[in-house]
Amino acid sequence: MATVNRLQCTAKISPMLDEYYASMAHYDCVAWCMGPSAYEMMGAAGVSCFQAESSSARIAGGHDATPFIEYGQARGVSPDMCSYAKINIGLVLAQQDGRWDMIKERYRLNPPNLIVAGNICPSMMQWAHLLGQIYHVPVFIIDYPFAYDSSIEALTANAKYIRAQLEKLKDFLLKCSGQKEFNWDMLREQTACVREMSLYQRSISRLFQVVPAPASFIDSAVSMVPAISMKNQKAADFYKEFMLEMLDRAANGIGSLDNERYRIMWRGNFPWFKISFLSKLFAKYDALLVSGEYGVYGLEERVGNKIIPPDGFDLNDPLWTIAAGGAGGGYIASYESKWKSEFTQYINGYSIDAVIIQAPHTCRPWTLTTREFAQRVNDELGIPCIVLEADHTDPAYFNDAQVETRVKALLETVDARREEKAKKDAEREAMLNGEL
Amino acid sequence: MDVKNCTLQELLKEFAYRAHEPADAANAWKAKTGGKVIGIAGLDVPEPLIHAAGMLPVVLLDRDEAVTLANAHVEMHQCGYIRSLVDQAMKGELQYCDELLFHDCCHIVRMLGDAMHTFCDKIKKVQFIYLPPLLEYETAQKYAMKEMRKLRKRLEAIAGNPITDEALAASIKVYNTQKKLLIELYDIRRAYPGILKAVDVSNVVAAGMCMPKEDHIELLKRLIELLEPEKAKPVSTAIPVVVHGSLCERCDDYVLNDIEATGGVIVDDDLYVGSRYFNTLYDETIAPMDAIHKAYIKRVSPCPTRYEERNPGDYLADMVKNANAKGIIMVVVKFCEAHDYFYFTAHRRFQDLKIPEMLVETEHDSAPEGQLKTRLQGFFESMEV
Amino acid sequence: MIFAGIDIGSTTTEVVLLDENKKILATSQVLTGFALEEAAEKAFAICCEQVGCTRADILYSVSTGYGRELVLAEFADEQYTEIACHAKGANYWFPEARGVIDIGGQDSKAIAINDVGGITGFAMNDKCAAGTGRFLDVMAGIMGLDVGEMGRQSLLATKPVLVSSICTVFAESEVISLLSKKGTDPHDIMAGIHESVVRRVNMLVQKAQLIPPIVMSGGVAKNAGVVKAFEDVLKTKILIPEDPQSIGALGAAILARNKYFSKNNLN
Amino acid sequence: MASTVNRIKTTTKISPMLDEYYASMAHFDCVAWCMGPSGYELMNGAGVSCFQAESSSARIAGGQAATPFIEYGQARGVSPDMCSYAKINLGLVLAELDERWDMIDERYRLNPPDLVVAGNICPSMMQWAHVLGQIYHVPVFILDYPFCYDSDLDVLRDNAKYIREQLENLKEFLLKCSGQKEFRGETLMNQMAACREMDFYQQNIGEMLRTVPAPASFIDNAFSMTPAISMKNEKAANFYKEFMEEMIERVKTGTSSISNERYRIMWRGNFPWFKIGFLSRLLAKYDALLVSGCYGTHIHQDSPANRLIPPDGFDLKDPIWGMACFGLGGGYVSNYEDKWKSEFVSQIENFSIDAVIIQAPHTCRPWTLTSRELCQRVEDTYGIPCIVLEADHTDPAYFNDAQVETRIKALLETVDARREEKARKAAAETDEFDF
Repeated sequence: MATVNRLQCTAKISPMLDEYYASMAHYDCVAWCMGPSAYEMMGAAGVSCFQAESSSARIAGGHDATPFIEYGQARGVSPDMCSYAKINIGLVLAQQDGRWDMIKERYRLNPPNLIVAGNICPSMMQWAHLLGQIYHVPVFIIDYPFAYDSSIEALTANAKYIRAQLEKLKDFLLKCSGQKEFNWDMLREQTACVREMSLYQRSISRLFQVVPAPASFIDSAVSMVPAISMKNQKAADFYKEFMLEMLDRAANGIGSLDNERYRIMWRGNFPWFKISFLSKLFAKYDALLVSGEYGVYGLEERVGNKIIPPDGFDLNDPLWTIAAGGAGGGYIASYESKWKSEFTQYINGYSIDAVIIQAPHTCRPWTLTTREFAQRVNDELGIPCIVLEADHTDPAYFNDAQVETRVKALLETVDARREEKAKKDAEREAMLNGEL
Repeated sequence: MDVKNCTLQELLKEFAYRAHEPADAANAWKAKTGGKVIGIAGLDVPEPLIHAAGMLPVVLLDRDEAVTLANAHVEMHQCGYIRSLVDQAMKGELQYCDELLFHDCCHIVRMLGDAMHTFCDKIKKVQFIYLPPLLEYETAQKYAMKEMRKLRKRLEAIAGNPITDEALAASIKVYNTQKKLLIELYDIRRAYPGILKAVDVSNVVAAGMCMPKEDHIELLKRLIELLEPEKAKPVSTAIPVVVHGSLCERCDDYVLNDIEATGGVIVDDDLYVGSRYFNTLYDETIAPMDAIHKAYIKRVSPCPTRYEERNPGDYLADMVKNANAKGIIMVVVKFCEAHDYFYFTAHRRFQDLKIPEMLVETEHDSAPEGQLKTRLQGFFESMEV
Repeated sequence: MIFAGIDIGSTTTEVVLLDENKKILATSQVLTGFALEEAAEKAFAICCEQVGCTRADILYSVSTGYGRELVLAEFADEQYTEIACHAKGANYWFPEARGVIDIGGQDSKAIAINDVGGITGFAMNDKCAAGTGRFLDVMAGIMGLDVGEMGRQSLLATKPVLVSSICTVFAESEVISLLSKKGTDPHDIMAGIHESVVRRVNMLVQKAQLIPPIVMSGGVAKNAGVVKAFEDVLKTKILIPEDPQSIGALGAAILARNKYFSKNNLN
Repeated sequence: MASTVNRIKTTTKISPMLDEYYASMAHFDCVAWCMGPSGYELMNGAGVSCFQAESSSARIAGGQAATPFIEYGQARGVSPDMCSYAKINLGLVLAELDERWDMIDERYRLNPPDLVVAGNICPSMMQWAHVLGQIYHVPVFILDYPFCYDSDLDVLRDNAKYIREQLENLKEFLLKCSGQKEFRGETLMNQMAACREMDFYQQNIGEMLRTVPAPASFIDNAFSMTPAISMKNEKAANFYKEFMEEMIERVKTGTSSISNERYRIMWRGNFPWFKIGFLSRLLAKYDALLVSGCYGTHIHQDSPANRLIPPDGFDLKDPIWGMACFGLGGGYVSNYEDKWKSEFVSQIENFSIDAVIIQAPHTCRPWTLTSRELCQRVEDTYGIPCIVLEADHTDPAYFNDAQVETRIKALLETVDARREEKARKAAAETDEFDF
């Protein structure tokens, strides 16, 4: 039973975000965004952006998701829809019906003036269309082609396609906000900040390799938001502080757990409503999440880095930077590049003892092929791996007891393999000492 | 050839042939036994392990022919042994070896072995044994022992049969027999200066490094027999000297000949193809693995690539004294870096002890013109006053 | 009594005739060329003519130089190295000398000698041409001068440049790039060249542990630049015998005379 | 047109920082001369200060003062073919023994050793130490680094254990020499903490050199090795932190090391320290920049130390184990394939390299051997032009300005030629995604 030693700086996240959102209030043109929708460009075009998924995650995190899910369902929203969308739509309907009694102040929504969505999964595009219909506002969809061919040439071609769409998005945003000129300086400045952030985040993910890990991967997952939402110097400074706190721990051998015995990689997004349950559960068994692809930015296998070496940034051409970044991530990546970008690169170097793949019930792109991956982790890397059926924001698909059993079993497998190895080593030593 | 009835000249010719054409003997042995041939580089490869596995160890020597193919791969400022070995490999002259086994007798040789397959596709990955050079450090001694056990396992795998302690003990006996005969031969040379030309002695030893030990032993016995009558003849009046050097290769014939053509006679040597190869006997009173290990750490001649407290100059000074020699000639193979330090230390000691010493630097396939002779003659002239 | 010494070097062949009192009767110098016998024949003929004798009148003769063995049968009773002969020759002119520096075409030697011209130690360069006459020839070629002229001009140098390359080939391109550099005085380069030769040979001097007074023999002894450079490095006056090329042959003649005496127990 | 060079400002702090450090070492009255990886981290904890022979030789060469010492040694039996680090040192030592103060500049004077420690990683170190031991009649300790011909993890662990045992013995040896009773563990711990911090900054610095255009030159980087090697304290760590922050600032604002970066070059091997200035000017003249190399940046994923003690080879609970594992990494003791991986692949694949220069030091044969194979392999595997540059780390006799310039110019011309060819090919296929 290890005790958890969380990073101090994570406490700063929510006040920092509140401050940021406040600073956005003066925009009178709000875009609702789902999926990768070129957030960077919004400010420069006089548009503030509201991330639908973050909002749903926040609601789930506050254990307030179920009522909205059920409210929507009663009105024809399918239970199998992406739970981000389910919550959001349920909330929208409740608001439309003036059901303020069931809506906490902090979840209230500012109706959108426009909607932008990135087509990376079955939901985003349709979700946006549906909202457009409800609010009678213009919708802009950015299409991200499926990167079945991961050759640089093909990826570059895709990036050019995306870039061309971003040019159109720029004009669309200006039209909506009524702002004359697109503020390139602002965008460049942001891009520079994002690059600085990416430098720190790369270092942070490397610091997770340290044994014992100076932080829990959950710390960094919950710290995604500043990088996604605010893209300014404040955010950069936050990650710098994050990095230095980890470094200081690494340099002095201080770990996130006082007794780290199992290092685990987590694949997939998190059940945001069970974050603390999970970290307590792992700590109970001296286990720690130390890596995963979710929310980590700018590592080797990132497609953008291949198109614009080394880190996907072209400060003179921010749109190209955004386009390159979007040309091959997560859902739209091919099976093989997923294996590299979401598995091997977070296993090699991280001293991983076990891998957990989260298969969100309402996110089928994530779920498909998870069993193949699990098998492959086992066979090719010799690391025990389980698939955990859950969900990112729908509590209906999470069973505490079941999860604990699965995790416990996993760690027992690790023990078994360790004993096996120890036996082999002893035999070898005996041979060398001439005892055989 | 008919060993029993051959003349001294015929016998010496046979040694010369065996010394220069290792492939013939190796292939003949293969044909006869169907066993594997292991080409080895480095004085400290524990040969008896190979012998005991029923395989034939052949020491890879430099070949006295111009390096051609290798020049494209190995710089001119690598030692001749390295360049010659690569050249032989590329010319396909090592094809008779089923495996190559390198001991890192120096950092360059080990790197060579490690990269051999990249120099020429005729060679597959080379086997290694790493024996720490720190002969007097207990930790290193233990490491060497473990490494030898590892090698034993690997050799068993290659041979396809286990290496029993009995077989190993037997092999050690064979090696000691050869060593003792060579030691006897050297005693004769010290007692009767000039009884054999230095070049002939070099061939005798070289043959023993390449051909099957059992056959070599037969030739040696006959040689010692044939030397009996020679002892009656008058001994050389030239200036007796000791030769040291050429640590991984055959000391070039022209050096030995020039020494004996300009007023000197070689009465003892500390050469790789010479006393260094046989002067350390295996201790037959202890367990065979321990005997091999002991032979490594308790060697007779100091080696520039190993580390011992003793000053190499003292060892050589004693050799000069015991052989009643008047001076020593240090043959340093160019670009044998470890040897450069060894020489420097010894050189200073000779100066203290007032032992006349001359440095001869040799380079593969670039024999000097008159220069060496002049220097040697000058050296001997200076010893006359 | 007439005794002869013949020094067959790579470029020239010298013969010296002595009488029993070591008085020089005749000296000659001819180009060696390819046919060593012819050169020897010629050199002897010139000397014999000076003295008015034939080779038959020569009681004993010693050959030296790199061709010493090849002419042994025909022209000499015995052969010695240049080292032994230069030692004796230098001792003839300067009995007080304790060291001899001989820079030949192919090789350079530093010889430590005693009061009777016996070798007490010596050092000789390896195959590399650096620090030999050949090196100077090559460099003089680049400067477009002959060696002697380069020697004289180098004396005008104010601050010699450092020629760090050892290998002749390397040094060649180094010197060329020095020449192409603006503002470098060619005289300084020449002086640098001489210093580089001297630095090399000085290593031999150190190896053989030479102590003054030091004699310089061989053709290069005529190169004022090299001599000066040596005097600067060794901080001592260099003794130059008259006709330094013939020192080898002279030494050989002396050895011939001594050998004959000891063989016939004369003195 | 030639580029102007914009050096990293932080580097100017190095020499004052080092001077200050060496001054602070003065109070130790037991000095160890070290050559090769000789467990520096253990010295201070055992009351011994360490003098790095190679650094001193490099310094002398950097001051263009090597030749006289090399020749002085040679006249006394030091071979011209010895490692020039050793040649210079031995020449200097002999000159001091002969009291030839006239030829020794004040700042090169040596402080005779009380002991000598060497790491056996090449043909020189061990024997060099032996020679010094004989000359000064002081005890010698050799650390043996086994040749990793087999990079199987178990074998590597065996070797690391072996090195660790030796380090333990070294610790005792040092205490015996210094006469200090107890080994100061916390000194070692603090050093290790500082080392890990440095290591982290250096990784980031190395990684940022990947940025196009590169914010610094690899020469800046190689230059800044010394604090990491010699100092190993918080001061040194702060230096690298500052270095890193200057780099981040440059990356963020797109500031580059040379005004017009047209060729990105990887340098393999150590540097001719006496020609550093010449080289960086020469390269800038042709808009070329060294952006990567294996010298000075010891860190790479698959280095044995990182494999044995993931991720970075540090074990703060057992620092000596960490040191031991680190010892397995060296360029000389790793095998050919590992060399290829660690010294070439990881560099070329990550640094947008246009050309590779392999320095083959005349007096460092372990570096030199196989350099031509590696050169060919670069060409074959990556289609990147590569040359082998025969030079030397500290012996000026083997460096020829004119020749080097010609070779490098030719190399860059090859790059141009390949680019044109590529452009021609690209033009041939029309791009269907130009909107």
